[in-house]
Amino acid sequence: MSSNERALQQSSISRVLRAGAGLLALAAASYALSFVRLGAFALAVALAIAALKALVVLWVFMQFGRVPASAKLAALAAFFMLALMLSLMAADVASREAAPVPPAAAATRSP
Amino acid sequence: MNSVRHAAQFQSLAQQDHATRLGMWVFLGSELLLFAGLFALYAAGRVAHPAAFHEGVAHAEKSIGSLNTAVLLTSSTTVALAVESLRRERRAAAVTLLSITIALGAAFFCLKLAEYGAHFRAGIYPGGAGSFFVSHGTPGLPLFWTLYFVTTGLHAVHVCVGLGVLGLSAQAIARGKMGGERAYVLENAALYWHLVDLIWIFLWPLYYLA
Amino acid sequence: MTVASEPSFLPAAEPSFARAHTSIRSWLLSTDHKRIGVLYFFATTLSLALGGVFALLLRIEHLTPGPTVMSAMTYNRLFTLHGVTMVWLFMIPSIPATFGNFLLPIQIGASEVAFPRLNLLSFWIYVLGAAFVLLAMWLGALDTGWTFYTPYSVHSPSAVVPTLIGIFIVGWSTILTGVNFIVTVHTMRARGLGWMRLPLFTWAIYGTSIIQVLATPVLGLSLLIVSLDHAFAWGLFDPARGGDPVLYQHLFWFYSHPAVYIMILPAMGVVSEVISTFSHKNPYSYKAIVYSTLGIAFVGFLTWGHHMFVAGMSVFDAGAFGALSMLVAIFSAVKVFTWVSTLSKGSIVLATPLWYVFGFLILFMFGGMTGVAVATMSLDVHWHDTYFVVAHFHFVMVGGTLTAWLAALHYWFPKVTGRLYSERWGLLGFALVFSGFFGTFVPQFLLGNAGMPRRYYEYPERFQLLHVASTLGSWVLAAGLLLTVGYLGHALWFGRRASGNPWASRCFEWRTSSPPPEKNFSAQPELGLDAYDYTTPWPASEERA
Amino acid sequence: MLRWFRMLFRLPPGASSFADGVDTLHLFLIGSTLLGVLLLSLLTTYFVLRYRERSGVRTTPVVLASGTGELLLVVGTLSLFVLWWVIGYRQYLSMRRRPAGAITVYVVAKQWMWKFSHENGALENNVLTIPVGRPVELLMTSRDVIHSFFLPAMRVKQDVLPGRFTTLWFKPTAPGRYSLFCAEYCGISHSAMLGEVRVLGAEEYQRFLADSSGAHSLAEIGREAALKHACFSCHTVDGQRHIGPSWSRLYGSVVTLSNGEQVSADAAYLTESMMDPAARVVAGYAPVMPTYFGSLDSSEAAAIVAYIRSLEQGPSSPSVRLPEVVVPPLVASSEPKGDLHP
Repeated sequence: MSSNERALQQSSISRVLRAGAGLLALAAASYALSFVRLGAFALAVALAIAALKALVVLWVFMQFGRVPASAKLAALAAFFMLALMLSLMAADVASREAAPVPPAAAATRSP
Repeated sequence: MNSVRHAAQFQSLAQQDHATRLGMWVFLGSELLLFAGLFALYAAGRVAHPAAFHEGVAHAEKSIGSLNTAVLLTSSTTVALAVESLRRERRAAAVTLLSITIALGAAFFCLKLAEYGAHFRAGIYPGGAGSFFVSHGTPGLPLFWTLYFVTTGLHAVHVCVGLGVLGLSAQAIARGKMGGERAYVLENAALYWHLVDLIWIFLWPLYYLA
Repeated sequence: MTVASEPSFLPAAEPSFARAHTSIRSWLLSTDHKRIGVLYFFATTLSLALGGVFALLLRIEHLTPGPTVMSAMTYNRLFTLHGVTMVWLFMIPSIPATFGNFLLPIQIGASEVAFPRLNLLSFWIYVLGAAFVLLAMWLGALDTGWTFYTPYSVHSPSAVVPTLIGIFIVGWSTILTGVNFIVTVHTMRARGLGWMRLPLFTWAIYGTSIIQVLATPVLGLSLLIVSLDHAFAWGLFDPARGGDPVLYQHLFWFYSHPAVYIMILPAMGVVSEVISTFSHKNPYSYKAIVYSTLGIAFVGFLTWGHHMFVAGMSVFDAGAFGALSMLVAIFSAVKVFTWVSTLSKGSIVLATPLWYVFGFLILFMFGGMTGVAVATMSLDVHWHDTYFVVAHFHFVMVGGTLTAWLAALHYWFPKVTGRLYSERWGLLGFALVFSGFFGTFVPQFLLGNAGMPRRYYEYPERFQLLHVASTLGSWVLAAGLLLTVGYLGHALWFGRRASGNPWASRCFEWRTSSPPPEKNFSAQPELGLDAYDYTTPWPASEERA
Repeated sequence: MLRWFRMLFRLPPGASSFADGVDTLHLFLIGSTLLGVLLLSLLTTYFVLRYRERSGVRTTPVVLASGTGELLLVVGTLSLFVLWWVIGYRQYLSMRRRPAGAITVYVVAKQWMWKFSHENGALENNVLTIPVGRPVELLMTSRDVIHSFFLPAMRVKQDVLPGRFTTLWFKPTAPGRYSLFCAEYCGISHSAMLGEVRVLGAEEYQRFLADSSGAHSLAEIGREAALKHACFSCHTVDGQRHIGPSWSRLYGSVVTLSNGEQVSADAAYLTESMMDPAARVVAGYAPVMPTYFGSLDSSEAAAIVAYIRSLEQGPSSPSVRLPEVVVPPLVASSEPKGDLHP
């Protein structure tokens, strides 16, 4: 088949080990950061580190770079659908105008 | 080791390798979307009840969760190493590394059960049942915990499936049925394990850290 | 452009796929994609018959405003079963699993799908899922409607959980078939058959598989959650515990709107094939149809909110979904324009498949435009959950997919069975089906305008006339379908023998014998001549039915 | 023109301010659909007749799409769709944006009946009486599953959700009796959950208000409900601090919350504090108030808000005297509580 099949075969062991160590380091950092009072940024920082770890797993362990193009497309399409569903559902809940209780026209005290 | 013949419908082993790899990635896409609904419910729930989700995270078993993260990340590394050693025809190393991965996966599962036990003792049950919710009345708190149980439960099921698949691969290598040419069977099993790890990478911050 | 060499029309030396092995076990456990297609055909046709019986009972009940033949409980269970059986057991698997399985490998010049054993496993998973749904029917069925809206679906005392498990299992069969077809098209194409030379039916099945793989897991999840809520009262959507029923509707429609495109895309593939073959002409714009297929497959995911304009969704989301829904409608319009333009300067032969395709065009234009009408937000406020919406989706599902399924049945009947059906009966069948369909569902548009809500056991007297008209129409439609079963069954044994290419088509599946041998092509399939190149004359040996 | 269209397409006569706009868009849209279908059918018939197969000729020239023709059709159709979306969205917005000064009616949908409570305390089951010509706003919630308030003649519909308030407004333009349907499947008697909206002339409506308002203003009913739910065990009405803030001079005043924000104690804040007390706690008070969600339905909540509002000018002066006659128990309170599953 194409040459990239052969390239998939050999990926250096030290690269895998370094990636593994990096992942554990990132996890430790995220754990440590969770004790710091970051307030609103806490979730953003944690998710950013998680995204970084995810990229390492995808790129080094799953060799996303050297996978056939159609497989890359499938993965990206799935991620796009996840993001689409998540954003539109959260937007719905966020942008829902709360139904105010109109001031009860008290019969006695209305100005 | 006899040269492995490709299945009838394929013209060459490379085409079979390409097909199974593509099939696996498309299947991983559908697995990701199975969890997408739960992440979407978390996002919508967090927007609707920010206070409840903060309180929920505060009561999570952060230590067990973080230990589980370390366990799963290490198992991801060992399964990747197993794939590399099988590619270099070092079967014994591959089998040992796979056994370590399976052991770590089992450890993750046991830790998860222990964590559930801790929650039950604390009176946290799915559906907002349990004494915990009597004293903690924040609206939306039962939603957080039910979502936690459903998401981590479904993830635990996928961990078990992953363990099964890795076990079968290890057995096949040990019995010599899977060599360098047909390494893609182990690679696909490893891909599934990496997906399970990827999902946990995002579960951990959402339910334990922030 | 090489003039085609002698194609293999002569009956193949080796026996056809149906004759190769004749034991029951060889059929039930066969990994031959053609046999699995035939197995799916019988399973889905049984489901169609079952769903059709439910529909007829519902229509009979509506002959009078009050109770007619059944109680409210039975009626509520029947309309739910009609929905569940038709959507998951017939509409979604019918064209992709039956004709997709049978024809996809042949149309790309391959001998088999990429994963034959997985293909067989998908069929038996479908049968297991259908068994669960039948078990639920036996246990008293459920009365939540095919949408299972919470909180009612969580509190309903009926057999909700077995049905949801059944649909969950059928869902997995759809995903595995989708994965199988995507990999087949990507890796098993014959040498020299580029993406832009694939037959349009293959493109339609490929687009459908993308939707199946990406949308079905979300349905699996939402049904799993409703099952847990129903069984253990976990209340993930229970407002008292922080949940929100509208979120369930988001998850459900995220699957269910792409699901309606799973139902219509294969039908569009059939129409493209039939129009090109019977007008013996290249499609007016091959690229337009391919890109609109892919457009529908992806943009179909963005529009699910138009089912929830009055459900309590925020105004911002409602506006966004309304606009996106208009975008997806344009792809269907492009297809209709392209089909009609393909007819010009052709050499048109009027046969039953083409009659069904003309029926499809009329009904799909009505159905599609009323879809755009219902997606127009202020009009949807009046029409939502009324018979107008029922009429709209029956126009696109029955008028669209069922009509295209009948067209496919007649078009590929010679290829699958090696026999020819009689055109006269075919035309009569079409006339009954088309007029019966019109009689059934046009009154329902008017009922919807008048404000008759859907899923009503009893209704005010002023709607009775239209209901009676609709019921009479449904009897004519049923008669047409029964007649079709009759003459096609007759043709199976007594029909004239069909050659490899009775319709003088250039598409690849007509370049092998009918029915094809087990490995699809007796010799190496020569696909040099394009699938829609009607400029070179085909050798004289090609006879016409 | 519209009259013909409504008669031909079985549309009910328009009885609200939305009806004409919606029906005109409907006519424009369905009209162009019919025209489009007719044109394409004629074109297909012409092609079939013109290009029938001449005996044996089965080869045809390759005809490739002209880019511009295709583009024109696409852009034309798409602009038509977008135009419909723009008109539709504007009308939808006007349906969702509530006018000021509308008559408010609280609607409680319950498995298989509608309960209306007017501002003057009048309660009606399955029949809603409103005046012609004045906008009316319905504040709706459900006690069990999802229902949907549907008035075909007014061209309005809105799902009624449990655990949440949804609103719907319309301005009736013609007196008469209009049928009310439940449009979301809600169980075995979904098709029996019918109702009626009676639109009266101005003076009949006043007569209806007079004889149906009973002896008590909403504030008095509110005080009654507050007594029943033991609000006074934590809240005083004469300005003194207690476990909870005092209700005297509370309505409309600006209160500082525990997180330092300032918010005006209007009806929305008060209702939210009843349903979700911990959300925005006033500074200096412990968040110990239990939630009343589920045990206090919308009409009682509105009545309590009215009572708090009646204390705007100062401590509860004797002017709010309860009449000697025995106060009939609130209809709502006699309902069996908790038919919502635990």
